[in-house]
Amino acid sequence: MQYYNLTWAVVLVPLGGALFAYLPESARNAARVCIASTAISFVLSLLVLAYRLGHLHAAPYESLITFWSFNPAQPIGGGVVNNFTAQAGILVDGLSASILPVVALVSLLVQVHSLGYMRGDAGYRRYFAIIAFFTFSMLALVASPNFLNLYFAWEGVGLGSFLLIGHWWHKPEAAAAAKKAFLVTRIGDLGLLLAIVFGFAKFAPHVASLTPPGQVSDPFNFSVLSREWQFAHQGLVPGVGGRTLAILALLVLMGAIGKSAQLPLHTWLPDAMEGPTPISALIHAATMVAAGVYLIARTYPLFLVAPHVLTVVALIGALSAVFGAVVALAHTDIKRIIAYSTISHLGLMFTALGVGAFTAGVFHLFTHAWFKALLFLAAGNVIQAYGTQDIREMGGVWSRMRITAWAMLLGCCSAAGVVFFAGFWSKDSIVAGVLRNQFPDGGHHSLAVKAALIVAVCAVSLLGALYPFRMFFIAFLGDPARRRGFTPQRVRESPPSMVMPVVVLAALSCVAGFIGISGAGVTFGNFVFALDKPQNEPFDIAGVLLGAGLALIGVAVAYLIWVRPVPALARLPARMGRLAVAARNGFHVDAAYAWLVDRLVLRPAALVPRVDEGITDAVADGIADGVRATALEARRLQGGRLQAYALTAFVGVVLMAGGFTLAATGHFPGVGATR
Amino acid sequence: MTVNPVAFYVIAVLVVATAIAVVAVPNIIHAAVALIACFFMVAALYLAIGADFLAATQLLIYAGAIPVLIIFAVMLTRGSMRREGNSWVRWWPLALLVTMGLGAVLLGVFAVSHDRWHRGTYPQRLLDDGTTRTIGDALLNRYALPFEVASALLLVALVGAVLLARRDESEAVLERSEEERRQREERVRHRREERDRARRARLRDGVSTPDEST
Amino acid sequence: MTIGITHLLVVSAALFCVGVFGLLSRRNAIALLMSVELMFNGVNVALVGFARFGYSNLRPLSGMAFALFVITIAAAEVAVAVALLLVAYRRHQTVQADELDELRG
Amino acid sequence: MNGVVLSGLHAGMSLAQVTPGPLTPTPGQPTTTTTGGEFPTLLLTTLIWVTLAAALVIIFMPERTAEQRGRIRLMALAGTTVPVLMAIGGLNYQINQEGSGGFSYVFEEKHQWITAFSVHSNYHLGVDGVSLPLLLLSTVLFVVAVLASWRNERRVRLYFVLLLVLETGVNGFFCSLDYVLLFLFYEVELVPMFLLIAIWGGPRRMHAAWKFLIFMLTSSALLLAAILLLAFKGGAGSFDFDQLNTGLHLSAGIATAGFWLTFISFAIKLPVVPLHTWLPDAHVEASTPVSVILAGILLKLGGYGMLRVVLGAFPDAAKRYSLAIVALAVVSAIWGTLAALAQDDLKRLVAYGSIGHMAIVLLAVGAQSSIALNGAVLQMVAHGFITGLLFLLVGTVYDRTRTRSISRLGGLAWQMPRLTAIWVFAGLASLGLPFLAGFVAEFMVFTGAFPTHRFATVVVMASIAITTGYLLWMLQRVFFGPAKEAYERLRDASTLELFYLVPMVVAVTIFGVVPGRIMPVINNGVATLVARLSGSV
Repeated sequence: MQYYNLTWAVVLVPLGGALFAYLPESARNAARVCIASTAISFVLSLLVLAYRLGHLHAAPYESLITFWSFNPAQPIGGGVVNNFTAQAGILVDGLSASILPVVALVSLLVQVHSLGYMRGDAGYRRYFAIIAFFTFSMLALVASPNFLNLYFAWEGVGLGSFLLIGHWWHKPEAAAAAKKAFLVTRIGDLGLLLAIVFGFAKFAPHVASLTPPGQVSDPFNFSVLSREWQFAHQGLVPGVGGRTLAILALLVLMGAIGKSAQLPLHTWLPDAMEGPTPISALIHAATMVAAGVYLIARTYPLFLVAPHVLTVVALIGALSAVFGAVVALAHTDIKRIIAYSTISHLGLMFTALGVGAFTAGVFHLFTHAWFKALLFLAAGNVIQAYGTQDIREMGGVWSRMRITAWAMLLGCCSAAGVVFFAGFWSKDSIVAGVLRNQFPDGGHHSLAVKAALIVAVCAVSLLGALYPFRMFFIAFLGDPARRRGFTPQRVRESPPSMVMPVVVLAALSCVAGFIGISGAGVTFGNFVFALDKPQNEPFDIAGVLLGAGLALIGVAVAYLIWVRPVPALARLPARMGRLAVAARNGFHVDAAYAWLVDRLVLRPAALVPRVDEGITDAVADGIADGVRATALEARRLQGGRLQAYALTAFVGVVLMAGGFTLAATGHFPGVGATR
Repeated sequence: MTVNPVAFYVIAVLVVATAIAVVAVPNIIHAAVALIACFFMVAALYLAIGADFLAATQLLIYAGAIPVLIIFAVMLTRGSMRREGNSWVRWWPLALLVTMGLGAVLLGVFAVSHDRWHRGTYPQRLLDDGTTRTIGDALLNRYALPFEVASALLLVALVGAVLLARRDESEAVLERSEEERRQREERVRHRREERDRARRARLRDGVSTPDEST
Repeated sequence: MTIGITHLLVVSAALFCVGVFGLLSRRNAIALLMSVELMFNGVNVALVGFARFGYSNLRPLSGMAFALFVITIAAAEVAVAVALLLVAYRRHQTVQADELDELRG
Repeated sequence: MNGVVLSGLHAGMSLAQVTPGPLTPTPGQPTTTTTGGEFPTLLLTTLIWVTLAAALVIIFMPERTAEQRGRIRLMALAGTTVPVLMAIGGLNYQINQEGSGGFSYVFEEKHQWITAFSVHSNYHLGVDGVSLPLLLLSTVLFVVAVLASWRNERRVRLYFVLLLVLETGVNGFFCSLDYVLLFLFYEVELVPMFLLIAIWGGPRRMHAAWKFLIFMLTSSALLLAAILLLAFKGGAGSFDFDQLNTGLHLSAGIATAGFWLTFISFAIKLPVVPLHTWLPDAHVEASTPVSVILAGILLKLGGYGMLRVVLGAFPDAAKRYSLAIVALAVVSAIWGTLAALAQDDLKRLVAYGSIGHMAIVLLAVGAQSSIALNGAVLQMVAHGFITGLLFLLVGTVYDRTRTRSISRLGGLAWQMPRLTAIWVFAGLASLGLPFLAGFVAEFMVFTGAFPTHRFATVVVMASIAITTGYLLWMLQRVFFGPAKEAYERLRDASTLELFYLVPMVVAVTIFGVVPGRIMPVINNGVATLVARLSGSV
């Protein structure tokens, strides 16, 4: 079990890399420090994974340190918990052990790629340090044993994305995009924070009552909470019923939606393309956006006892998947196409989790990491070579950047779900899961939901093949575009540091799916389970036929439109004019948000200081003026006029003499007679 | 031994009436005349209760000397005889109210005191032979020191009055100091205007006042 | 009814109050001066009354002696006051008390 | 450094072994109490008065030449450094005493003082977990303020004298365990602050200074009324906390009146909307170091008073009106953050932000649970450091550009990358990023407040989103984007600036990463309050 403590190193070594990046003299060496730290982390995470594979059915391993806590004399008073423990640590189970290497490897490859991509950048050192920090945050998130630790890492990921998207801070768009990413995801984070706080309020008294005195029991801990959720479902926790669980699950979902850029909190993701392209790869493949899906997977026991929320998860996922695919199809900016494809794929994962296909969802997270990183890094190579992001201005990549183009082709195949590529296995298990549409607790969706989900998944299967190949055909196979000041002849293959990661990722995109095939000894589904039994998705022939068939149709259609135009089909894009424009604008969600923020926040905000000046201050001033006026009036008594003084004096004389007389004769109220 | 009530009441009414006339008549000269009448009546009151020496002093000083001074003052100040120069202040009802309050308090005190101020009986000897000798005894034995102080005070006051009223020197000094004060004020005003002008100019040039403390 | 101390005190109070009213309500400084004299007389009446009706064998006629002091001081006061009045008049060309506001801070 | 101080303290303890015993006051003879069996100590007396002594010395120092002014500065620095060492030492001692301290005050000093009336007053000092962290905050911020005033050349002597007198007032307030003493220290702090704003402030300084003074005098008057009410109607015959803050049975009417008087008094100080309008004006017109003191420490007098006086003396009334308190907290949070969002002036932005942050303290006061109150103490410390840092940073920008208008600034990261890094750090700390001081505090307040006041907690949490918005938006507009020509020749952080900025950064980080060290101490102090609130004492 001590072996698992390597996970501490897995998590902390990149943080050390980030800190030590400021020691070396040259920025190049700083980058090497960061890469080395990530590499160490990756190797160690593989060791942990290997050990875990050897002990498949062992209990999850936890190691904790306490940050701050207090246990006052009276632990519980009137149902309100007075003790408090904040812990951080590591949790090693199938889920975290399998995701840790993915994060580390993607980060490692992205950093290697950045060596070339960012060459000569002014913020070279900062860039690598922040990537290392970002990696650390994501690793810590994956290895979190409790909600608090998860939230720490969650915010660390947000911070990392803020700094990386805003890496080119001198570009106003980049600065705005960084702000937007942080802000929008933080709105989701508040949901998560609220879930934590809410969960504490609901479960901490029960946890405390179960814990023997003198022992620390962390009411944020996932294992503790899993037990509690189950208890609550059975009605054993006082004050917690189905509604509470549903609210909790919805709040967690809100956090997940924000980070995973699902509708309606997706708007930050396309803007985030203002960051350097390798950063996009990092954010989209294995870190930031994956965190939301990971969160749902991690808290799946909660969702299982709140089945209605699972329906919401599935519907949001399906909606986002279709939305992402449609918008991706309309865009011409290569990075935005891939960005919207991320929304789409994450939507698929949500759908899978929502219909109870837990393994399929996590599996797609796993395979998606490879091909999405691949697409972005390859796109980065092309962008750097062509100096543009518009696919219409590229063309002819195939003949000039052979390796990159091959890699991109493989990535597109994988993304489209072409048979035997990585994406195929995971996507088809999702399709199968949606067709079966069940989750282990025996819940089920209504017929309408079921039908909607099936339609959505089918549509995404088709469109999901269409848009990557549209991009590929236009940008790579099309004729070299004629642009002023640009000679396509000078386009060369990228340097080795940028090609190598792409090749590795391409290889993984091809083969990584095979571990998901059921029947083999240690399959993904056998390994990754958060429940008490393996969640192995049976191989479903209907799903394969449907998913793979639609994918192939999509590829074929793309071919017939953009390579060998068939008039009937080739006219389609032109007919879609208005829809395409709307889609390119993200269906005006951004504008709607801008309008809402302006009306609901900015305008009232502008009003507040005016109210302060006009009313709050005016009242204060009014009181002050009143006092002042009285004082001025009183001052006239002191106007230097003798008679006024004399009058005052005599008033005093009258009052005092009268008072004394009354007092002396016992007629003054409250004063006893001294007669 | 006793005081003739009729005489007392008549005199008392006259005293109060003339006193009211002093503050009530608008013409200052008329008021001065009423004042003299009032003093006479007070003297009569003293006589009526058997204070002969006081009555004589009252006549000499109050009815004789002081009104003369006052009439001189009236004559030396132009305008004080004009009608508009003798009006009442705006808030005279307030003053009346306060005065009535004062009177009420005094009457109240008298009412609750129940005449308990008697120590002894006024000896017939004083009524027969007059009070001059006894007062003289008191002044020169028991109250010798205050008597001397009072005389010194009177002397000093009169000398002071003469000094104050002398026109030439004091006036010149006053005028000089007045002039100096005016010049000083002028200088201060000038300096302030200068500063304001400079500040306005600075603001116009877009330079805010520097924050010197940081 | 025999005339007693209270009768004199009432006269005294009446004189004093009339003086006070004059002091408070007249504008002319000379009239003020006269009002003050009325007040002095009011006090004197009381003092004499005490000497007459509150006779003490220990200190015979002290009240009248005090009244004499009051008269003396009143004389001094009037002299100084008239002198001051003249000075003020020369500086401000007025004897209106409410225009003489030199005491203003 | 801590070790040295600590060993010194231990040495002092062994030298002066006095047998602890119950307090038996003998009239006419000063008595010293040693609650908890510690050593008799002059730690707090020294801590409070040493700055005044330094001020007295400075009064007699000439300030004609630059050298002489330098000596004055050094003297002021020395005068403010000593209390820091003592506060750290005291805190360290408390941390190491964990578990044995119980519910009592430490470093107590108690002497009969005013015995002339029927109600007695003592010179009674002492600290517990509520005041010690704030004492640390205050002493540290004063050193920072002295350093930040190093370049001031205008009436140096008077300036530092006022600053040191101010410190005496503030530290005394945190240490007082007697209402008369507390009130006197509360007043002592007013005049120096008034003058500091009125003499070294911005263009509208007189207006701001008077506004500050009037609001504060109102606050004092209400406090005084409440103290008199408590002392004379409480029937304890004393102004001492020992009598008034423990088990006193006030009639409901008196308790209600006292509660509202003290609550409004400290609500002005905290400040709570709608009594807050003095704060933006005062902050904007005050010079940088004075702003730091104002936001970093003076607001904490309000928070400390809320805990110590409002909850300490009127627990039942506070429980009865907790909903009103929470409602005000909600209004303040939303109001302050929204107003901050609309500001163009950097200082105003931070000032309004402070209102939002202080609303979190108020939320804890309304929630009255152990966790929330722990969080409130920590929030005060965290906000002190973070907002102090922000004001210092605003000062650095203003020094260089002569403007604080966000719309006129832009792209400053080009010229001052190091300062930008610290700015981003401070902004992130202010918006409550984990592992920085603000988060720990906010999280605990939310956790503690949620079970009893759900809706309010949710709304205050929503205000955190607005906080994020205005801080990030400000950072974006001021520091990022293309460089502006007007600011081409700005310098980056100077050594002096780093000398006081970096320790603040370190402090914020330390409080965020290892709050566990100080938490038991705070909890010891809060436990007393909670015990009273729950009616068990």
